[in-house]
Amino acid sequence: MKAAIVVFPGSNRERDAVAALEAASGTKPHLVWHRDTELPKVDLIVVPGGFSYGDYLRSGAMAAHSPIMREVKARADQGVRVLGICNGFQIITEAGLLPGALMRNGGLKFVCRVQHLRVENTDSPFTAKYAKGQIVRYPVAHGDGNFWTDAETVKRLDGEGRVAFRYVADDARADPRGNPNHSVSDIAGIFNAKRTVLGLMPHPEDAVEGLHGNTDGKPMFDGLVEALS
Amino acid sequence: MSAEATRAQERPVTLELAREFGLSEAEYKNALDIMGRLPTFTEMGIISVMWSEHCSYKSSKLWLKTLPTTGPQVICGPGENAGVVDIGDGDTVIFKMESHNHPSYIEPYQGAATGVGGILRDVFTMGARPIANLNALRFGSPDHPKTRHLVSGVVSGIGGYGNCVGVPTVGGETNFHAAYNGNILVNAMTVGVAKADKIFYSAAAGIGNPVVYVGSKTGRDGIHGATMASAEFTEDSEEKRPTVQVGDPFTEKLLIEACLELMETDAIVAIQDMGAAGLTSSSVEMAGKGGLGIELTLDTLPMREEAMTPYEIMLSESQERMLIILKPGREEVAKAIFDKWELDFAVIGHLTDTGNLVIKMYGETWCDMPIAPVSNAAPEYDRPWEPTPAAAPVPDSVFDGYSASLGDTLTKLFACPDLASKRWIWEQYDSLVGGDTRFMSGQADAAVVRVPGQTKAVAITTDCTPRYCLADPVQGGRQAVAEAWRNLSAVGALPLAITDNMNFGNPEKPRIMGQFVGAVQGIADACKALDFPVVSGNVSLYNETNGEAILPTPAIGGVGTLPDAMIAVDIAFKAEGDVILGIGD
Amino acid sequence: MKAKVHVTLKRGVLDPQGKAIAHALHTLGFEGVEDVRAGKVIELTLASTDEAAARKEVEAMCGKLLANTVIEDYAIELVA
Amino acid sequence: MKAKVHVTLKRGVLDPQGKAIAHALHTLGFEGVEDVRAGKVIELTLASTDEAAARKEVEAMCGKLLANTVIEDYAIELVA
Ligand SMILES: Nc1ncnc2c1ncn2[C@@H]1O[C@H](COP(=O)(O)OP(=O)(O)O)[C@@H](O)[C@H]1O
Repeated sequence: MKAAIVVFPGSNRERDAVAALEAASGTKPHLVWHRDTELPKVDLIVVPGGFSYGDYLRSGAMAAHSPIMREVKARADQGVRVLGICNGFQIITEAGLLPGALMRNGGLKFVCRVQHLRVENTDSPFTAKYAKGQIVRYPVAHGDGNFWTDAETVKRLDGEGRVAFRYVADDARADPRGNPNHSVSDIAGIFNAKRTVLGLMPHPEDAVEGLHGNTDGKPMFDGLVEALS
Repeated sequence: MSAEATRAQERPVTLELAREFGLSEAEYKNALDIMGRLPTFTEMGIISVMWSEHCSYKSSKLWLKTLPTTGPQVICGPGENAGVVDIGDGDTVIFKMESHNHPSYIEPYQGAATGVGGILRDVFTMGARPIANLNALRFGSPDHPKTRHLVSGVVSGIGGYGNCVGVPTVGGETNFHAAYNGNILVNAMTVGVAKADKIFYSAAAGIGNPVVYVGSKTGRDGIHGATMASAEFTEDSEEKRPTVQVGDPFTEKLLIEACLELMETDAIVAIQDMGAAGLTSSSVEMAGKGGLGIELTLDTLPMREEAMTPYEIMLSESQERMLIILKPGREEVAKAIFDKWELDFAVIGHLTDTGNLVIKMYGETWCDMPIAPVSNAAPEYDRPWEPTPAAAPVPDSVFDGYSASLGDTLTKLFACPDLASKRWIWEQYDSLVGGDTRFMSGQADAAVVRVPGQTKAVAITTDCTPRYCLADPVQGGRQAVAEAWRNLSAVGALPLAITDNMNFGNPEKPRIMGQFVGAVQGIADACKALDFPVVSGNVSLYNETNGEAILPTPAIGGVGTLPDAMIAVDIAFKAEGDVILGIGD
Repeated sequence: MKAKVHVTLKRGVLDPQGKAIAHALHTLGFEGVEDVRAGKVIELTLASTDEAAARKEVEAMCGKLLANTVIEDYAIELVA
Repeated sequence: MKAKVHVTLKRGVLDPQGKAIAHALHTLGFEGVEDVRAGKVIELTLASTDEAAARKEVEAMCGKLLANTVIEDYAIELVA
């Protein structure tokens, strides 16, 4: 599997993504600087976490309008898999690859903790290695993770199997206390209609080795390698 | 702006002006003697900043010299931007702790945020990639009307800055005590790693070499901030507000990446961040350490505001700026890197053999001052001090009314703000970015962070128990160092060295000076006994409001190393039936 | 020419910041506060001196960057 | 009665957000943007119907909570 990671001024989890992808695939992903207008030919594009442009104005807004994102969109249209993590989720959502918007956390505070999630759909290369309904633990670390869309869209996303992950409480139940940011319907991550694009707030790339105390994120990268090699 | 307009804004140089700038009459006379003439307005401003407590350490220097600062592991001790310690295989760990107490009291979010920014620059300026931040915080009583606002602002400011630059905040400590009601303490620590053969120092070299300014533009931020940090608070010091700066962590992140990229080339002779007293202290220190002169022409310096005077530019404390001496002919290489990261870059001068600081602007010379004599003449005081009298034994009656029930006592202890969980603080800090965090806040006695790309790790802790230091500064100083040592050992690390942040009241009071002297002595004792040298540090004095001093608070930041991050041990009991051992006296 | 762009959350979108401010004001004893909404103002200094052209330009900026019309409304105010 | 509180950074205080927005607008081709400052608006719905009383109340809210007068200025606009 060949992967590219798009780096914006202010990205800060690109190294984490490099490590996770390299461990899973055995090849170093390309780092693509935001001012490049050309993307190498790859099977997967990752938009990593961080604070692109300082998260000023709205998280992800400025990066979403940079030239490289036009190229990312074009590739996504051709079916290239795109994974937006945290700030990357905000960026691809602002760029229109996914519906809805990411707002300030309901508690108005940045939240960093290990979070329980339920895998809602396994019919994608991102989630194929999980079982439907499986509870996994990924860290979250964000201030603007409050996913919002209108009730009708939530229903549609659910109906089309496009909710990838939901926040749950530590005892695996749906519980407002399990939701770190007050996102609508406890949504933590969603797919596009073809399930070739995934955006999620939690960080699977920070749960892939013993040092992290948790390897629940590893199946996502293993699944991608298996599907895209 | 013109030379005339600048002159129109200047005030005559008199003893009265010098006093306003924070100098004493003796210091003013000394300045006249050294210059051999009446200093210009710009020169007076520069001298007053160089001789401020904050920059000159005039009250503390004598005592700091008594701390042990060497050892086989020490590559660079105090005197540079941060301390450098060997961790084997050609790797080093570079770290320092610094206070941002006064600004954080005035504007908690920005004060704390810029504190984090400043300490990060101290560390990456030496060539290190920052891998961890910690913070040692002291607030007033929880029921004081200001405390809630201060805590919430400081914590979100530390998070706001650290999270954005992508350096994990992995630990710290937080105490509450009424003695900090009017003077909170915000001490921030950064730890970075660098290759031993890729460390950058601040001493300028090479007559004629270009002096380069990079980073954010200069505004009128914090002019005379360094002297504010050296003055005692009164009720009306909130009037001094505009001296607070706003931090831009996004620019700092770009600055880190750009500087580290430039450091990969061989273009740099010397580099230093513009911290307190900005361009003044960076240019004077760099030239001074190299025994050279420096000539700056400020017209091309990137400015954010219009009509700035040389005085304002030299004293501005705008954040996220660095000063670099380049090898001749490397300007283009360097400029290309800063262009890539979209940061300002300007050649603003060159090194000379005169030994003088020369400042030109608008076609005129505003400062022509001999650096060494002014630096060397920075006052150094042997302030009178009184040893702290032995504390009276605690009478048994103190325990009257305490329940004998262990359960009740435990509940009481859990509820005490100093012992209560600090989760609500550290959940606001990104402790995981980088993917190298083994233990963060709450998991173990010290934080453990793997050296990027390697198996080995560093362990880091901050410690101090101010009430011990109040009762007995010597024992309190020893205890803080010993606790740092124990916390590092407890995770399985070999303790290497410490940084300290000495927070005290007004040193002109013999009682307070005695606390300082005692704490230094205690730290020195413990460091010697444990082979645990001090490699960097910071002093914050005059933490008093209306004559009420804080508790003596010598915060200790300890660093150790482990050959493998995975051998580190946390505090969680692992399995039923495991044996519990208690060791020690 | 100067332009002020006022960006507010759409009706129906929950405003956690406004809610938090309202709560804080109540705690401070300002009982008479019934509702709070938090928004942004972006003040632009433009080279353009022509009002119609300026408005069109600012409209375009809002559509492209300044507001996220999924959740936000905007209003433009020109100041000569 | 409604009140709008406009909170802006004091002159001379660095506005990292405004700086970044200006930069992004230039990148998007809006060359005519000379300067950008970012501020906040807080819209309050008040029980009070008396203009003078309302203004006094909002003044107090600004001083206590809504603006940070160390680095920010504020302006109050009342809408009946
Ligand atoms: N300001 C802070 N920032 C980050 N972590 C903190 C802070 N204050 C306390 N902590 C964390 O909370 C935990 C408990 O702190 P403390 O009671 O001082 O522990 P100990 O005495 O065991 O070192 C530690 O892991 C410490 O790192």
